Order: sequence, then C-alpha cells, then structure tokens
Amino acid sequence: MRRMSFGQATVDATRFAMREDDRVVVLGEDISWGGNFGQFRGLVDEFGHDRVIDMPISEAIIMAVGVGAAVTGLRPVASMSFVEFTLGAMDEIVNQAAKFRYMFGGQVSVPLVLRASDGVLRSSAGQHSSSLEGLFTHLPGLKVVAPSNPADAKGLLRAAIADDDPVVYLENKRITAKRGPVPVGDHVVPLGSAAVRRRGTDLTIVTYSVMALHAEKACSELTGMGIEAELIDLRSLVPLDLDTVLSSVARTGRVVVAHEAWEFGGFGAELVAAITVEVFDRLRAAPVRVGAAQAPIPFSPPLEGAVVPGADEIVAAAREVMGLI
Amino acid sequence: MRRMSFGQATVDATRFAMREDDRVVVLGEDISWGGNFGQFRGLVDEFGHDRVIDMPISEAIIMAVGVGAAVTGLRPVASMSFVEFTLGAMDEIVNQAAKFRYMFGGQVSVPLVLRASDGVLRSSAGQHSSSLEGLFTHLPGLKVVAPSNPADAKGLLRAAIADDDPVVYLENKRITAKRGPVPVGDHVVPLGSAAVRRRGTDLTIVTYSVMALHAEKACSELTGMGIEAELIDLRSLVPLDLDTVLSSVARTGRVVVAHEAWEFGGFGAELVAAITVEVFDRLRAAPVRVGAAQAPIPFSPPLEGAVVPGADEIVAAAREVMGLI
Amino acid sequence: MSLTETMSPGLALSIHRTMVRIRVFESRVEQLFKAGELPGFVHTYIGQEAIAAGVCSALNRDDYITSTHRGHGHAIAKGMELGPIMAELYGKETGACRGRGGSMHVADFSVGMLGANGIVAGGLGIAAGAALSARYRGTRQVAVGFFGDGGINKGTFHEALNFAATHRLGVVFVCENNQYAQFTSRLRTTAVEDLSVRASAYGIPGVTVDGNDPSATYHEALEAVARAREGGGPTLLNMETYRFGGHYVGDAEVYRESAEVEARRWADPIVRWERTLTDEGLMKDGPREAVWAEAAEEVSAAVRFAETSPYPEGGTALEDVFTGATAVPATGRA
Amino acid sequence: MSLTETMSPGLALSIHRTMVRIRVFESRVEQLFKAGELPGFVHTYIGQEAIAAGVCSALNRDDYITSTHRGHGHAIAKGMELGPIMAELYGKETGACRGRGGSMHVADFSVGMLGANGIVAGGLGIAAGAALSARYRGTRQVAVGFFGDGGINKGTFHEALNFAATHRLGVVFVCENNQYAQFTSRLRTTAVEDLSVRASAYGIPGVTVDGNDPSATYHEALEAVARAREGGGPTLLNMETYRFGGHYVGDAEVYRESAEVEARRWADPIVRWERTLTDEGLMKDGPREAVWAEAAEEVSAAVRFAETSPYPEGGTALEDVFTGATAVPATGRA
Ligand SMILES: Cc1ncc(C[n+]2csc(CCOP(=O)(O)OP(=O)(O)O)c2C)c(N)n1
Ligand SMILES: Cc1ncc(C[n+]2csc(CCOP(=O)(O)OP(=O)(O)O)c2C)c(N)n1
Ligand SMILES: [Mg+2]
Ligand SMILES: [Mg+2]
Repeated sequence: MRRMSFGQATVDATRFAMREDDRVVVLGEDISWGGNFGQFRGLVDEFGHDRVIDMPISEAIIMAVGVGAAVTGLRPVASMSFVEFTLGAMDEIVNQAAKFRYMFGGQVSVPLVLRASDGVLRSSAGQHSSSLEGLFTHLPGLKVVAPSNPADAKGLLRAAIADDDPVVYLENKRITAKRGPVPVGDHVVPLGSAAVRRRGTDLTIVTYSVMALHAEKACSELTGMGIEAELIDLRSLVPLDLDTVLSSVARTGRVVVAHEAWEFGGFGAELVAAITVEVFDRLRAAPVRVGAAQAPIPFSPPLEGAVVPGADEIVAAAREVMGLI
Repeated sequence: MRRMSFGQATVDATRFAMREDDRVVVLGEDISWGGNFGQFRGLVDEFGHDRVIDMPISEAIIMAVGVGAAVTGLRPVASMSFVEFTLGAMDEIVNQAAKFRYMFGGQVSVPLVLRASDGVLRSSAGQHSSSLEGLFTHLPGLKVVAPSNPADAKGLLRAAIADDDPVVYLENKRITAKRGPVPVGDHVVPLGSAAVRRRGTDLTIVTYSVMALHAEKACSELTGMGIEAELIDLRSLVPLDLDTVLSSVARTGRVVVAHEAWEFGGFGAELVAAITVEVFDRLRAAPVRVGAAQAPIPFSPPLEGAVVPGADEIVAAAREVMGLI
Repeated sequence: MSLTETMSPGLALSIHRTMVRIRVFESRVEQLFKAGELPGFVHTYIGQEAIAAGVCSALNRDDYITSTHRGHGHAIAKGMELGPIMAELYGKETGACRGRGGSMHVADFSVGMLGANGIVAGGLGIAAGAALSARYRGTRQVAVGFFGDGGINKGTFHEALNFAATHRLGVVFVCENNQYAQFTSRLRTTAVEDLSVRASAYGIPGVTVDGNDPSATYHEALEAVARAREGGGPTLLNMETYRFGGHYVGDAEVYRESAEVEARRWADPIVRWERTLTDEGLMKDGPREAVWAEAAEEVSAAVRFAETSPYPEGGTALEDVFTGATAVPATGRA
Repeated sequence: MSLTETMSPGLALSIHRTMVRIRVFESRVEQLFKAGELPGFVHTYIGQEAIAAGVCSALNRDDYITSTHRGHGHAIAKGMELGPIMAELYGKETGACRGRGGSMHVADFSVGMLGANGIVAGGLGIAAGAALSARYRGTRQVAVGFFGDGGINKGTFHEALNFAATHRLGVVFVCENNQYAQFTSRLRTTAVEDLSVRASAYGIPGVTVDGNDPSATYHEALEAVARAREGGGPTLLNMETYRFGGHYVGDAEVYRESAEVEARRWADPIVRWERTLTDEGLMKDGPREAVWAEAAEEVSAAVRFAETSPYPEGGTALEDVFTGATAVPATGRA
C-alpha cells in the first residue's frame, strides 16, 4: 500500500496498463501537460507523444478517433475533462461506440475507455458541475463506473482498460485530489462488484462516487443517533451488482439511495425501481432518494449548497426512512 | 372535429401558431419538402422560405441557431427528424437551451420547440429506432411531451409553441400516420396534464406515446380476462402530472408502468420510484415495468420484436401485478 | 492519352465488372424492396458506381473504408460477398451482421469495410482513427472515408479533417457529391459551389473529380492513396456525380424534375465506361453481356441464399451487446 | 497615415479608456481570486483588450455579441456596468445574473451581451441565430461571435460559418488568436498556420489582423460590421494576440517559458496604444494617469458594491429554471 491521491492512482493504473500492453494509447485535450486535473501527469515523459496524444478541442472527433482506433487494434483511453463536454460527443458515444459491436453482429469489440470528471467543485457553475451518469447508464452498450477512493480508482481503471467494451469512467472532481492507501503494483477491481463499506442492520444506504464519502460521514452521525446503516458503495453502475444491494435491503427492509446527480430521472430512480420490484415484500418503509434538486447547478455558494446534497441530506433521508421525521 | 393523421395534426398546430404569431419560424433539414414524415407539409407554400428554413445537416447549429433566435425575439420550432440526431446537438440542447434562462439569472426565456421522431418503425435498426425521453426528462430546464394521438398531437404542439421554455416534442414514428378526430381551429392541451383514457379498479397502467395505444389494446384483452385496468396517458413527462397518477394508484394499489424506451434507467424508473416513495402504503403489489430490453434496437424483425415491447408485454405485466403469474 | 496508357486492361475490366455488380445488385434490391421482401428502408447507389469501384480499386484488401447510409456499393467494391450483404438486407442470421444491422449497417471487418453508418458524416472520424491506428502499428494501411455533399456541412467533417491533417494521417476523404442531401439541393445549404475548396482550410490537397468516370476516380484516388501511404497526409476528393434514384427506394422525388434526372443520364457511369472500353478495343459485345449475365446470376444466387437462410432467433437478441465472457446484463445478474 | 485621419480623437481616447477599464478590472479580479475572495475559477482577458475594445467600438448598443469563458472584457466593452459584473463574480444577488452564472456566464441582454459561455465555440451558432433573427425582424442588428484559436477546431465553428455564409447573415466571427488553448499551443492541434484561410471554405472574407492594435481591430471590425449590416454576409477575422496571464488565475504555466511571455510584452496593446496616442498628440501624461485612476476608482466601487451586496437566498435556488407563470417543478406539483 502507498498513500496517493485519487488522480495519482489513475495515473498509476494507466501507466501500468501502458507498460503491459502497447496497444493502450491516451487521447485528450492538454493531456501531455497532465490534463485539467493531473490525471495524466508524467505519462508523456515515459510514453511519448505517439501514445499520449494532445487532441484539438474537437470532442466528437476524440470519440470517433477512439472508436476507429479501437476497432482496428488499439485500446484507447479518451479524456473529456469535464463531463459536460461529452455532450458534444454524444453521437459518437451513443450511436457509434455503444452500438458498434451489436449492430455489426458481434464482428468487433470496442475496447475504449472514456474518462470524464463530474460533480460540483467550488462553484464551477452550470456547464462545469453536472453528474451525467443517468444518461450513460440508460444506453445499452456502455459500461459505467464511478469509484469513490484512490484504491478503487486504480483498480477500476485497470479493469476498464482491460475490458473489451466501451467503459465510461466517471471521476468526481471533488475527490480527485483526495488521498488514500492504494495497492502497489497491479490491482484490479472487477466491473460489477459493489463494496459493502459498513455493516448495519437498520437500513441500507446505496450510493457511489463522492456521495459514498458523504455517506460515511452520515453513517457516523447516524450511529450517534443509535441508527446502524449498512453502506454499499456500488463502484460500478453498469454492470450493476444488484445482488449485493438486494440481499442487504432484504435484511434491513429500509433503503436510502443517494447520488449527487439530479434526483428526477437519475440513476437512483433505477435503483429504487429495481429494489422495489425485486424485494417489495421485504420493504418495511418507502425507499428515500437523495439527489440534486431539479435545477442547473448554480454558481453562488449558497445556491449551490441548496441544490446539491451532502451528508446532511443523507442523514435526514435515513431518519425519514426510519420513520423518525 | 375532423379526422386527420397525427402528422397532419402537427402541421395544423404549426400553421395555426404561425398565422397567429409571426415570430414563429421552423428550422430543419428538408422541411420545405415536408420533412421526413410530412410533419411540415405545405407550410413553405403559405409562409415562404424565410419562415420555413431548410437547414444544412448540422444538427448542432440547428439548435444553436434556435437558441440565438429564441433569445432575440423569435419563437423557433426546430426539427431533428430522427431523435438519434439530437445526440449531435446534445451540447446545444443541454448546455445552452436548457440552462440559458437559469444561468443568466432569469434575464431571458428560451421559447424553443425541438421536434424529434422516436421509436421503432419497421426495422429502422440501431441508429433510427431509439426512444430517448429518459435523457431529456433527467435534465433540468427542458420540458418534454410525448402525445399518443392526433388531437393531443395538435393540442400539445400548440401549447409547446406557446410556452416560453424549451420543449422537447417527441412524436413516435409508428403513430405519425395514424388518424383520429382532431378539434378544428384552436386547440390547446396544457403541458403537465395527464389523460385518464379508461377507468378501472384493479390496477393502473401508466404510459405515454405509442405505448398508450398498445395499452388500449391490452386493456381490452384484460377485460376479457376479468381485469379492469385504469389507463393513464401522461402526454407530458415534464412537467409531470403526478397527482393524477398517485390518486389512481392509491385507489387501485397496483401499477404497471410501460414505455417503448429501454427499461433500465428509463423514464419508467422515475415513475416507479416516485410512485413507490409517495404512496408506498397503498401499494398492494410490487410495481411492474415494461420497457425495451437492454440492447441497441436490432434490424431483423424477430429480433426487433424480442427487444421492443407491445400489448402482449403489457398484458403479461398486468397479470403479474395481479399475482396471476 | 488512351486509356491503356494509364490503366491495365485487366483493371479497366475489373472496374467495369464491379460497377455492373453494384448496379445489378442495387436494381434487384430496389425491386425486392418494392415487392415488400425487405424490411426497413434502403438507399441505393445507382449512378455513383464509378466512385466506389474506382476508389476501392486503388486500395489493398487490408486498407480500410468507412461508409454511409448508402453503403452497398462500397461494401461490394471493397470485396464483400454478395450473399452476406443480401442476407443482411433480409435480416437473416447469415447476413454480414447476423441481421442485426440491415441495409444501413452492412460491415465486414475482415475486408476492411468498417461499416455503413446511418449517421451522416459519422464515418469520417472513425476513418481518421483507423489511420491513426495504422500509423501507430506501422502497417501502412490507408483509410478512406466516404461521405456525401450533405455530410460536408456536419461539424464532424471539420473536426476529422483538421485532426487528420494536423497529424498527416493516411486518410482519403471522398465526398460523393450527388447534388442532393435527401430532398435538398446542396446549393440551398452549402456556402461554396466547389466543395474541394474546403481542403484549403486544412492545408491539404483538394481536387474536384468527374465522379462518373472510373478512370478519373481511380487515378485521383490512387494518387491520394499513395500520398496517404507515404505519410503525406490526407486528401479531400470532391467527386461529382448524380443520384439516379430517389433518396431511398419509395421516395416520390417531388423535389426535382424528372427532366433533370433524364438530362443526367448521358453521364451514366456504366454506359460511359462501356463506351470507352469498346472504343479502346478492350471490350466486345459478347463479353460485355457476359459480365451483366454473370452479375445477374451472382445476384440471383445471393437472393436465393438470403431467402433460404433462417431468421435469427428472438432469444439471441441480447447477444453481443457486450463482448463474450464480459457480457453481462445491465443488472449484473445473468 | 496618421491616426487622426482614420479615427476621431474622441474614439481613440474612448477605446483607450475601455482597454484600461478592462485591464484594471481584470488585475483586480486576479488579486481577489488569489486572495480567495471569489468562488469558482476565473479566466482573465489581460493582453487581449484591444480586441474587445476595438470590435465593440464598431458596434451599436443594440448589436449582439456572444462571448466565451474569457468574457469579462467583452462584457465591459459592450457596455455592461462594472458593479453587476463584479457582483456576479462574487456570486451575489446583485450580480448581472443574480449570482447564478458567475465568471463564465456573465450576460446582459439589455446591452446585447448574449452571454459568456463555458463551452468552447458555444457562442458561434447563437450569434448566427441572433443574426437570423435580426434579419427576420428587419432591424439591421449585427452579431459578433467571439471565440479562440482553440475554438476554431470545434465542429460548431464549421457549422456556424457554413450556415451564416449560406444565408449571408450579419455575423462577424472574431477569432482571438492568443496562441494557446489552455496549455496547448495552437500549432500542435491545428492544421493551418494562418487561421484566416478557413474563411475560404465558406466563400467569405477572412482577414488576419494585428489584434494588439486597436486601430486595426476597430477598422477591420468596422468594415466587417458594415458589410454584415448591409446584407453582405459574414466575415472571419483572425486577430493575433497573446494571453499575458495563465489560462486561468492560478495556472502554473508549465507549458511555456516566461521568456516567451516577456518577449511578447513589447506588444502590450495598452502600452502601444498609449505611445501612439502620445506620439499623435492626443494624450498627455496627466490625462493618461487620470484614466487609470478613474478606472481604479470605478473598479474599487464595483468591489465595494459586490462586497456589500447580499448573497442569494438558498431558498430561491429553484427560481428561473422555467419561465414565470409556467414555472413548474418536474413533478408538476408546486
Ligand atoms: C446526423 C444525421 N442527420 C440527418 C440524417 C438524415 N439523413 C439521412 S441521409 C441524409 C442526406 C445525406 O446527404 P448526403 O450526405 O449528400 O448523402 P447522399 O444521401 O446524397 O448519399 C440525411 C439528412 C442522418 N442520417 N444523420
Ligand atoms: C467544448 C469544450 N471543450 C473543452 C473545454 C475546456 N476548455 C476551456 S477553455 C479551453 C481552451 C480554449 O482555448 P481558446 O479557444 O483558444 O480560448 P482562450 O482560452 O485561449 O481564450 C478549453 C479546452 C470547454 N470549456 N469546452
Ligand atoms: Mg448527396
Ligand atoms: Mg486561445
């Protein structure tokens, strides 16, 4: 184990993959300078400009070139820095990358990772603060991961690069600089396996990405109130480790689903729906959702705080599902 | 009342709006020739090329020009024919149209309608068959409607054009040619009002767009089995008339949510989640969802039929929620 | 200069054969579609055969092409068998894409045909990516991105050309300028008359070519392909042609006079090429007819193959969303 | 030719005043940001003042501009008051956008400033739409779309220019070519050296301009604006300049040598313009210093205004997602 930041852990994983397999190349804006969040720092020194490719501000072509390279023998990792910029490449992500294998009858795989930074960070305002996993998870052909800590950041990026399908790798901006212990050398976290962060019997909290950190805090507070929550960090949204979720909820009978993305039509809706459909008879109370209020993310701190949830909202939701509010 | 097709009804609504308000202009590819589905037929003859503007194959600029025109005094109706082409304009739809009013502090409105044809129609395959309302409904700042019949097609388009905010108007390809009675003259269906198509006491079916037609058929079959379903055609997804849904489900205690879009993470997930959260205690059985299986829409008819649901799937879901399966 | 000084008789005849195979294939497709035999919708390549045939003759088997919604001609010219293409149009399990893709998504990666594509200009960045990959792997493969006069106004055209030009990638961008995008004349939507001028925005060669003359399409492609292969970067070829049929089969064609179509018939690339071959003494009537007859037989065989092939099983509909062992339903539960 | 033959002294001095106001405003913003007074992140306009000041001097108050992430200079030059801009940067209720937008989304529709925009090249199509609207309404308003050398490679640049050119809309596309996009030199990502050549792809005039000379920026803009106003269609102006600061305040600037920055200082547009005005006898030391002092006072007042203004109430966070009476939460329940 070595302590490093989430961002460094992703550099570690990428370096490992690039050393292991020379088909791995990375594409993105400003990445030879390390990228907007240092997620590519140092790679160009070791691997050169043929493998660490500075792209023009042409998001559509970053993805299209990724697809073209992926289906002809490379394993590209494409970067969009802010997740909102993926919207300029949505056609390539959805109509090409996600559908290529299926619509061509399984002739090819598209081993491509799309990295994008999401979430709020200190008032970045409407076009630089969104969390868009709800879009990607709905679209068949894409895998989607959203780690919450440096060790998972490394392990999931390794798994994503090793995967033969397009994987959207979402890294929350607020945790990119957060440090934690990371296994040295190779470290893989398989896609589709949730982590139970905390055992508890009163309710289950299902979450991922930065919200998993808020939830840890919420769980401590809840303990102080005599409530023991089981905390599940999904890590991977597609494929989704629903079994882990269901067996926990079947035990606790109560569930809070939390994410930073907008609540309405968000991934939490899918979680609540799937849980309700599958273990309805075990539910002792209505599930409660925590997510952003339905507004573009505002700039001003008091407004941002009002729209985007954190630990307090999880605590309140937990108390609600426990029937205490 | 006059019988006309869904498509003709939209022409009717547009003509009415254009006569009434000369700020209304329409923008799209091939629209002076009527558009891909005849949704603009005849308009250029009456209103000329200054108001019926043939656009290059530049989806991003269709939307951006729409935004620029909308915030400087016009009321554009932009067309994307197939809804998948909106993916090439997603940045303009989400980062500009939807956020403009909010992020500029309410200085302007963006009175803009985005029309797009969705759904499967006779093997149009992976890039011409999707239903993407699950994307639009998640994103704050967009209103979303999806009528199921010619009268609503007219009334909702009138309301959408009259609305001061961006409205995504989704017209299912399979029903564009379907005929029905349409009120002559002005006819408005307010955004945010669901229609109860059928009263019933055993369960509630919540749906919209083409699925509302499949559901009518399903209801008849269910009657034959002694099951009386209440059928709610939402018509408008944002704003959503949740009150109508909840009061029905509170009565019946059982609900089937159905759409043609992919089930996983689809708008149905939001509906199930909202219903469960709000009227949990009134639910007598787990809600059941009907939606497309999680694959790009395949070309071959037997495969398309296997992925995309219809009346049979609604009947099966209704029987399941009734505990008969 | 006579044709034989610039092109071997064998090549000239092979291009002829390819054009005829495309024409006969597409005419049959039109018939079959009108007869209700084919699901979906189809866009035929009739009138543009000299482009696919000429350009693909300048390519090696392992070179790449990306295609469009109007892709049957490219598929045939790049070396796909007719049977699997036709079976794909029928939606059969024996189709090139196991019936998953249909007319707009015909592909065969084993011959470098990286897919017809239903998104206008959708193939251009993919071609650039394939060229980047070839450069990286050191294979000297070239990629051709076919697109239309409508596609030239799509943002991806710009992004792809700028990227390919900056990196001097081995791509040839072939604009099949058939004068219309769906129902709309290019003159109504495009700021320049001569589309080849757009090359100058990227500092690359841009050439306007008689797209109905296989000698011209072949030679211009050959030059561009050679440059691409040698690291000289991309080229934009604006190949002027005309779409004899509707945008899709069934198109009522209200947007153009039939007189306009008729006036263009003089330039039918196959008629012209046959006249050239005959004039140059490379082809006699007998062999000419044999080519058509052979193509008709081949197409009939393809139809028989398609007709007698089974449809895919509905139960296989969720295969290949993801790759092999990693395939998982979204729920993570098998 | 002396300056006074081409520009009135009043205008020359007014441009100077605008440039100084921008410079002083931005320098204070830099300080404030470093002191932790401002949320978010800020991109300053220092070094590029001659462009906003010159171009906007060629516009009427009711003409439109669309701006970029680096938009304070445009906002000031187009006539926004400094107080509401500064308050917006603080996230205060009295900000131009009531604190909802912040630095990257400063806007004032009442002076035709249609918004700074955090999406690179995001304003170009919006400018085209505004010009279409002006044409339709018959107002003769012109729209200027500002963007950067990085933005020129975005697909929307292509789509916007093609559309505007096809319809001969009254748009002026002003590329502020400051040599870098974030950390990356334009030479690494762009296929052509002289960005003005891209105009030829749309059959419109393209001119490279010394973007640090207000006389040049003003006169080229004036010509383009006049053409736009008269129905002569769009122009692409490539205004060469240099960003003296980092991409954003706090940028470590590892991607360029400080010697490079220093070498560019000779071209500081304000220093140059002051020298010209002095040489031409239009300005003396006293009045020059007064302009700076006045600007400093104005900026201080703006800071005081911002500092003493209240933050928005958290409870108002859901206002203005939708318009007035039609505003509804997604659930349809108030
Ligand atoms: C992004 C996108 N926009 C619109 C369409 C609808 N569409 C299909 S073909 C076509 C016209 C294409 O014209 P062109 O590029 O000239 O090719 P051609 O059909 O003439 O071969 C259009 C608009 C599409 N498939 N993709
Ligand atoms: C679509 C999009 N892609 C990427 C970014 C991130 N980004 C912000 S500014 C910038 C560089 C812009 O360069 P240029 O257009 O030259 O403007 P400058 O910053 O030099 O004024 C980038 C890449 C963005 N904001 N939008
Ligand atoms: Mg065409
Ligand atoms: Mg720049």
